[in-house]
Amino acid sequence: MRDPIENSGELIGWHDPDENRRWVRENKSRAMTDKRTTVQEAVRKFVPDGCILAMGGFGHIRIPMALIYEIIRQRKRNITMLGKTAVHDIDLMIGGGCVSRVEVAYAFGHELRGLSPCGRRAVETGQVKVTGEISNAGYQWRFLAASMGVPFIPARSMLGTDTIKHSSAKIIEDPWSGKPIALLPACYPDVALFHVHRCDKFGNAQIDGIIIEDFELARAARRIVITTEKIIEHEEIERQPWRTAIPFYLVDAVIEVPFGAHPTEMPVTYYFDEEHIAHWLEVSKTPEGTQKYFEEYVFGVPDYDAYLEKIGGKRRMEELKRIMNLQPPSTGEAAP
Amino acid sequence: MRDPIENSGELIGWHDPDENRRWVRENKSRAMTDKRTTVQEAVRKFVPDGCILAMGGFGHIRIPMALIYEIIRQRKRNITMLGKTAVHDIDLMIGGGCVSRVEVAYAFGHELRGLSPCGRRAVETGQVKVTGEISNAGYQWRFLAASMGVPFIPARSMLGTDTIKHSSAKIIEDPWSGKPIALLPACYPDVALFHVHRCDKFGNAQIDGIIIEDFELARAARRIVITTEKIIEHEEIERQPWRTAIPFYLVDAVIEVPFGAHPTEMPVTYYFDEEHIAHWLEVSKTPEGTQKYFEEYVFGVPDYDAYLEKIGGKRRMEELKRIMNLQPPSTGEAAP
Amino acid sequence: MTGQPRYNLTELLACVAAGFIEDGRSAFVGTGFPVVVGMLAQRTHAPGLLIIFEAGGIGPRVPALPISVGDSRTYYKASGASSLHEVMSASQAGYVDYGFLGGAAMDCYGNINTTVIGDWAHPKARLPGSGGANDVGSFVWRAIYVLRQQSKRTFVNKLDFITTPGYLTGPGARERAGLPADTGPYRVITQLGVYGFDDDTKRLKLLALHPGATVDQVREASEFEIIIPEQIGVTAEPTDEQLRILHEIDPRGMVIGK
Amino acid sequence: MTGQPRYNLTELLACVAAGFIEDGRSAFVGTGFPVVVGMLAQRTHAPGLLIIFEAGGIGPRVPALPISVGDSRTYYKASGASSLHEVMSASQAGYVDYGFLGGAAMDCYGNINTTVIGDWAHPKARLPGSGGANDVGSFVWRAIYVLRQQSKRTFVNKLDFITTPGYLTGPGARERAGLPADTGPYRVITQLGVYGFDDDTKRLKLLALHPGATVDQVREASEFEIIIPEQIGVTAEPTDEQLRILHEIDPRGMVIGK
Repeated sequence: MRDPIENSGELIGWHDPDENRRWVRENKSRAMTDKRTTVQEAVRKFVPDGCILAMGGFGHIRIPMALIYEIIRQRKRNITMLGKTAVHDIDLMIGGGCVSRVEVAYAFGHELRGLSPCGRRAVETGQVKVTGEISNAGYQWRFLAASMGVPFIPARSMLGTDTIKHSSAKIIEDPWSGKPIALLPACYPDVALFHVHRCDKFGNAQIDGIIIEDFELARAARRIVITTEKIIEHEEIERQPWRTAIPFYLVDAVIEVPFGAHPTEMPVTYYFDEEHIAHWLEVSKTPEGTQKYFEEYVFGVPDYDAYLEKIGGKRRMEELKRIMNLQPPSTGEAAP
Repeated sequence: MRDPIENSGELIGWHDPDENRRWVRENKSRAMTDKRTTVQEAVRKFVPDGCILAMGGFGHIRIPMALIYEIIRQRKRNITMLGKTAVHDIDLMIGGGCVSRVEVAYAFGHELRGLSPCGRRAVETGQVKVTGEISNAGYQWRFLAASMGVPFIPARSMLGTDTIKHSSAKIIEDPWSGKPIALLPACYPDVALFHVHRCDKFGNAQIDGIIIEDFELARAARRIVITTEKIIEHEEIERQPWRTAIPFYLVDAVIEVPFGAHPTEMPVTYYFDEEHIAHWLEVSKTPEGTQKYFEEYVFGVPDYDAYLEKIGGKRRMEELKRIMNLQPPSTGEAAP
Repeated sequence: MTGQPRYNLTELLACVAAGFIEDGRSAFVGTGFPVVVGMLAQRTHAPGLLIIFEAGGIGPRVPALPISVGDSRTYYKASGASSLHEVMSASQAGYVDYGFLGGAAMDCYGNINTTVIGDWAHPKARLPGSGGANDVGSFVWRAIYVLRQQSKRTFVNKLDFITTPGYLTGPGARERAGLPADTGPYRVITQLGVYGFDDDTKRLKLLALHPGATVDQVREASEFEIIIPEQIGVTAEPTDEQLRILHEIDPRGMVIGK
Repeated sequence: MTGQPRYNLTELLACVAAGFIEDGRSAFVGTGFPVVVGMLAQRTHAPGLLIIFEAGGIGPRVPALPISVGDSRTYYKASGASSLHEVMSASQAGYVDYGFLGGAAMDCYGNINTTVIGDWAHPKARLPGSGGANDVGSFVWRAIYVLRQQSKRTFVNKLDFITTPGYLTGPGARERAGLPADTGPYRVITQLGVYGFDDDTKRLKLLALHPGATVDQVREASEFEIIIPEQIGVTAEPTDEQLRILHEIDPRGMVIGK
């Protein structure tokens, strides 16, 4: 068998499976204990400076914004961010000076809404360093490897491109077909943050809509913090245990944060706050505007409740719920 | 890199990923068409003599018995059975003379109920050949590889044992840690049969309770036949699309068969028919008894409805539902 | 003819792209333009088209244009709302026929850059990276590119970065690299015309010109030489029916208004 | 003492096995005896024990003894009802502390055979194979064996087939084979006593005798030499409270009646 082809991307978040098993044995309690805490305490305890961080959700979907604002408020520094399609989250955290490195599947852009002024400025001036490139499926499968406790997962994408050359993947010959195949190294984030629809106080979490990468990510990360629209009784989990997307023994902290994904979308619950996202994209065109945004919405408010009041409070959130619920089939007769 | 260590088990169900992709492209329609048919027709069309066959469910759980009886009735021959924990299903099909080969994770036993007289007789006399050994997790991950369209999945079990020596796995050095790791080859069954709780006429299927290996198996098999307790409207699928365990484009045939798992368990719906299972274990101790069983319950009845009548009809099925629903927490006060 | 033209460029491109979709097949769509193309195909000649979104939406009846790839509208009245793992696996396993891609720049083999302008370590401009594009370009049977600003700056001799594979360095290069066999870019649609790839060289080849466009314009708007065959088609103009449906799909002109 | 003995062998073994379970840990349990052990531990000193079933049940309040590994009772009032992939992955990743195994025969390194008696290709007796046993024996931190018929036929010099790994050929052999580090059989419980494995040689070592059993009986009931240390403990007898709970768990004596 020929030697594997190495690539030049920095290896982020990999551990020898035996080392990670030992860490799990010593640090993850299997006891079903009450894990409720506050956003402040969870960030203080589980998001240290210099950690490798990943967000549940995807793009502008189900992003744990209360935790992200708190990370900025606590002025966390030197975070390595997993850009597993990281959009609004990474943009704000870069603006807040929290992020120094990022491995990129997708970052510095807001999909249809345009590119990120803030994120691009940071990477083009060298404030933020890109450690390597990967694809969305590639990241997903790095988490799959970690969730399974194996050192890698094989994949057939990225081959032949500069994306793989700047990744931490290796290429071997498949011993059955003899064809080249990429091996994607496991990625164990130090901490992953999720916002979910429902969760009991032990951490058993339910998610409606697409689960995106959260199944694998939750099982890959060493520490997990969950914010939830609602804390439910354990009995509700017991009634349909097959709806549990994240079981309690993976979870380190649980916080009830209604509307905790604003201004991103909470599937089937409330829609994007397009006005607020547009506001951010506008003001973040300059460092001064970015700073002013944080003074207004992060440093200038004591907590997430006060932030929600600031962006329009209950009335605004009800509007966003209404937009989500409307979703009329487009008839061409009338604009929604 | 050292050459992989090869093992002696026969490679069952593996295809070069490109060859399988081509097969999928040419043979699996993506159109959402009405796939309802009969048990007779589905078995005739999708379970040819000599095929590689796997069952959804596990052990005595959610086994598509109507299809299995029909396979026996149609006197299918030379089937290679994937013993991914195959219990009642393989035992009957061996008794019926349908199976000539089996790859074994678990077979020839009925868990707590004892060993399989019929299955053991067949393998000890050479009527049925064991092609290789594997573990339950190993089989699961062979299906995972196929479901992902990759040639193998790495795993850390079986290493160092005769189980792996008699498997089709290969052993390489993990190019990151340098430690030995097993590569489990993808397994694409020719056909997999499932019994589910709910399914629309297009094949979108919901499963309650544990899904066991069915997520991966359904995505690994080339052909899929689904029997369902109930055919539901597509609108019911649309209401909670995140409950779809098997999406329609994987499915080739759909048949409504209430109580289609008897005498095995349909999770949260009806319990094992212990009396019937015990009867089979008793009569299958001799070839004559086995033959008599088939004459009575398979060849002697035209179809599954008639079979259900024979085993006690609606009254018996209501009893089994009641046993399932009871499930009182054990108090020690009274036996259930 | 006086007054407003009957259709704009986006509408033309949408109709052309939809025309490449066969019925009873499946397509990966991103947000924006590709959704419009998929919905147009569904409402005209390909009602049995299975639309799949990268983050997990499977077979939705898209009620209104989704803004994000994971938007609830991507699994509204869907057959499945699953995961990136599920749909990427299905696509790696050969279940997805079409995928739509765009990009900042393309070379003659259909390789695409969406990562950086300039040097990777010290970029002049940093773009978002692959996202799911590399996966789509690696896995789908027929990738369709829509690049509406064909010019010497977008059709280039050498890319700063190959984010997503086209035919890499030419015939057989994808297979030699380990990518799934028989895949690759199928059509490239720009403001000037429609392109395919030459069977022998896997280099870009003009297939048809849009109404009013010329071969000289095509040649002029590319750094590399485009193969110009003897026979060149002309793109069909959108029908009134197609335009009507486009306005039904996107009544506010979020996509087709651009 | 007259009349019936206060407890039978199964009850003794269940209490001994439960004693090895620390609180706040997790255990893979199969059907039958291991469920009884897990439930007993939960109802005595280890209320925080997380019980996991191989087919997907996570943390159930088991209402009555399940008959099959996938029985609905394995996820009755559970935290999760998932998949073989989920629980096997969790266990491969180090989340599962204990696992219970049995077998037809064992050698001095704790390797187990549940596959064939005689030659593999032409077996005298065919047994069910690994099932999940190899995975449990490979992945859990501490495997606990219950082999209630210790004899020269079950404690053998050479197994016909190594289905599930013990310490393979001795110290370091598991790691050299690629199995997860620091795992392996922890305790072996038979009708005669409790065994561990010698740190230096990884060979079976007697730790404690059950009430009434002797070292001679232990030696006699093994083909291989068992390490007999100077200090040997005596197994504690089941308390009345433990027996009461066992009868609560298994009122019909499905398991403990045997």
